[in-house]
Amino acid sequence: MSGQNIFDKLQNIDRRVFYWVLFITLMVPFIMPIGLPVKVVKNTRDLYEGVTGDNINPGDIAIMNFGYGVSAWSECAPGFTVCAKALLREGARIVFMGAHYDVELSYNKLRSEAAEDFATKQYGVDYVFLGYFAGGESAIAQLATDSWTVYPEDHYRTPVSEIPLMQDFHGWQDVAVVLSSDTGDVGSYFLRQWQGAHGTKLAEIGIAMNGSTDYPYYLAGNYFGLSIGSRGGAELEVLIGEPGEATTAMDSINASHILIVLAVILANVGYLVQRRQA
Amino acid sequence: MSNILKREAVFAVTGIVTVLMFVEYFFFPQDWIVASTIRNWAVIIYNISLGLGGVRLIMQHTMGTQRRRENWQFSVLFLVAFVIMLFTGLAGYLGTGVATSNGIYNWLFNNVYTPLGSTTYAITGFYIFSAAYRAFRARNVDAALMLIAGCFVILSNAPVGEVIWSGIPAIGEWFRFVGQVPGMRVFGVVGGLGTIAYGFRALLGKERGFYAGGAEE
Amino acid sequence: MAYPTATLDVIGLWTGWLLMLMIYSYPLYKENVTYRFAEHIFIGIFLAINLVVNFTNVIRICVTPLLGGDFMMIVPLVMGIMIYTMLIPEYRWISRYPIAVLVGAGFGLGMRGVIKPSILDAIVSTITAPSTGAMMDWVNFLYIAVGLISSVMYFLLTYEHTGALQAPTRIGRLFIMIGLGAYFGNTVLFRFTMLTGRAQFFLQVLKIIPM
Amino acid sequence: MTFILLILTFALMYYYMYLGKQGKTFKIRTLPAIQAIPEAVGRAAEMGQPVMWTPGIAGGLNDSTQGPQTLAAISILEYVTEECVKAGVKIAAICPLPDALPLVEETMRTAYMSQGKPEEFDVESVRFLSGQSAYMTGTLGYLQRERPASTILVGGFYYESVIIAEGGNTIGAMQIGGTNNTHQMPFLVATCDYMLLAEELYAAGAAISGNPDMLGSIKGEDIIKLLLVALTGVGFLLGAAKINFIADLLRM
Repeated sequence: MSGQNIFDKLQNIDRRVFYWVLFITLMVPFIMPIGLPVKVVKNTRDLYEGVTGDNINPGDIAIMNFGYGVSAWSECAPGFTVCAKALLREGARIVFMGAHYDVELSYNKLRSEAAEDFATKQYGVDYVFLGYFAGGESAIAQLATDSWTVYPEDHYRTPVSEIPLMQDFHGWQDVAVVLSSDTGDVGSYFLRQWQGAHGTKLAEIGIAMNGSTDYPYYLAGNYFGLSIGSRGGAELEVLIGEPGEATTAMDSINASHILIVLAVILANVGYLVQRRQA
Repeated sequence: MSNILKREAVFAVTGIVTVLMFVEYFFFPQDWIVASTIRNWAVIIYNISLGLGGVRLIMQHTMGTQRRRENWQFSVLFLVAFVIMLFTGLAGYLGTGVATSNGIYNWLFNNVYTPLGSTTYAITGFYIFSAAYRAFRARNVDAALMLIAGCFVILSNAPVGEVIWSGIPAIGEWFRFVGQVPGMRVFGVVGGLGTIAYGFRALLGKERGFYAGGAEE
Repeated sequence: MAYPTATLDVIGLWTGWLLMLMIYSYPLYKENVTYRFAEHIFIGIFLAINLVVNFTNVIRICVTPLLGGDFMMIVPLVMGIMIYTMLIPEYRWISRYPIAVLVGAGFGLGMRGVIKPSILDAIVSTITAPSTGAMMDWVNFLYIAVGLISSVMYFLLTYEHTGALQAPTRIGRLFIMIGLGAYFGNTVLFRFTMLTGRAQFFLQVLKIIPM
Repeated sequence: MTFILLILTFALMYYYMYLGKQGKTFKIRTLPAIQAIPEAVGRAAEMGQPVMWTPGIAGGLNDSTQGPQTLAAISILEYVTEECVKAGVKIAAICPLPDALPLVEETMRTAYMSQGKPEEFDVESVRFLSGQSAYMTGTLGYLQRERPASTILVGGFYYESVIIAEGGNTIGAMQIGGTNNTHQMPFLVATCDYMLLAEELYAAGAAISGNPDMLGSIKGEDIIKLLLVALTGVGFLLGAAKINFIADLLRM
């Protein structure tokens, strides 16, 4: 390939070069932070307002679904944590559930991140952790009509009949709001089997990747609010006034996003110049 | 007779279950015990079926080890990791009701499964970089539009976009919140219709994927 | 979270760190024996977790109610076991019944659930005019309507994209490409956030930054 | 309205299927991805390497949106397997979905039987990998070790799509992709040589079979699409004049 000129090379940079540069670029801002301000967009604000103030009453039951696993903590956990804190501060009762095997770890992380808010609450009365469910859309549809068959026990094997909060939760009609945070499709199951079927108030704390598919549903009113990725998490941290993990990660996000755009520009310069030469 | 049992009756079961779900949706807005029961069964069957894959995978690796196939040592590694995790997990569950109560299971869960899961999940970051590098080239109008929309969204997603040029967030947000809506909405519409049509064809026994050799062994 | 002090926890942290490097040796270098090592451990451990969790789940939602007197639970239990007949060639056909229940529930829920949010609400949202008189809102209203109409036409499958259909389907494709580009852009944020988490872990284990 | 649209869709599809049976012919527009399958198999035959098929991990069969994609992918698998048997090419089906395993295996077995070579079917050509990350790492490992000449990545994919497809690119495989999962389309478009977008995946089964019933149902679906286009067009004009008749009708 000795005949390759610089423009050929720009188009054919070994992918491993990018991978190394990317990994190093992500690390640098942790050592040398910059800290740029984060602007809050409407869909995130609507989500926050939907779980605070007049939109939620003490005693209301909220479902919070961990539709993400440990592997997506950086993306989903910050926004999920802010919403849990907000709901607990409003006096809402929360039913936690999850669609990942490692849901217990995500729940434990939430407990430790929002330790002060949980400290004043009582398990089984103010919140309950039902644990993992399998069965996809059938299970979510079933949860809407007969919740106790999907969860006869909570995660710790206490029968739901012995849990005070569960006495008030049998199906969709008992739930004021559903917040689902997903890397997969559970949010869309709630969309079809709860919001679509029964009009339940639903919001998504989604990964950025699904922002594009979630947003039209937000526009159409199916989701009352929407947080998109770690950026949405950082915005929620701004709204509750407690900077956290997502805010810290924003510097690395800045650096890596500039890097990818630079790489795309390089490839296009090479491509366009070469095409002109041809 | 055998064809009825192996094919027609199977379709009948599928059709009946599907229709029950429709009946519930359109005529029982609150709840219908029949559909609800069937759905609960489906959830249980699904849970039980997940073990099938495990059986297959164990058979695959056991055979690989027995026949000393290439890389059989890794099959042994797989089996050892599997056996340790399975038995410690079951021991934990049978002892206290929670699998993670077993120290070994809990340690492996936290220090092997969790970091490996996060690591493999994040590996996409690398591949998406090279995919963007290769795909985002202005070869024609289609690719150029994809490139422009992609780059503006990338820059507007990071707070730094605004620092580079104050117009970036506005343009990026337009792409995110308006520009992409028709493209995304159409996938909902035609994908939805496709789901209905596929279901209809399958129920009538027209889809090969579903009846998968259903007529004979 | 603070850096762990107990020996087992420290070993655990370093184990995770090393396994991460083994996996990343694939993209950063090439397929090699360390990658294969981590890969097989992961598959084995994941499968076991999978089985343990599903076993406990079946006990919880089926066996416990059955032992508690809900004898109807015998039906899904038997049907679930029927799926395993696929391992015995001559009885493989039996496994089609439980699959039929799964597929029937899937089709039923899907077909009934998809129409309102994905089709009807999408159209309603597209044809509902903006409530304000702002010029940009009306431009967007027009853009989305034209975009949706032309891109649905792109998916007309029994008509060739020629003649009168050539222009609208071509335009439809452009709208789709804009959608895919924006989607790609959003995904970059997601994937880099994940990788950021790993980069942070890499530095934390080395104590370069606090945990 | 949901009920009316569902019934109307069924009725139209049934009507056009009936017309198809009566001898009326319908044609599906050219789907380059399907036309490329023989080329992909031929490439593998020339290179003496296998073809890999995988349906993605999203499609559990009781999942309303993902399940049908898996089934559509299995329809394509049958065609690919038949082509492979004809050309004497090995095919590996990597399936991460336990509940779809019986169908995958039966489909391949049937394809071998239909080509008169049932004895050549090796059950180990169906490989199961449990769990998403394990599926992904396992498939990457397979790609590097076996170096298939072509990959058929069709079905319900999650994030593994870009990794597997980039892994395929690394070894220079010819790639045919297809999914109805919007979130994975950009990556398959970016990394595959040919692509079945959204509903094209479902229509592929009909296109392959050439069955008049199936083609009729696609025609019926197209009529519904035209109806929706008309509703959107008229609704847009009325909506612009602040007459919300159609929107109110659809909300019913």
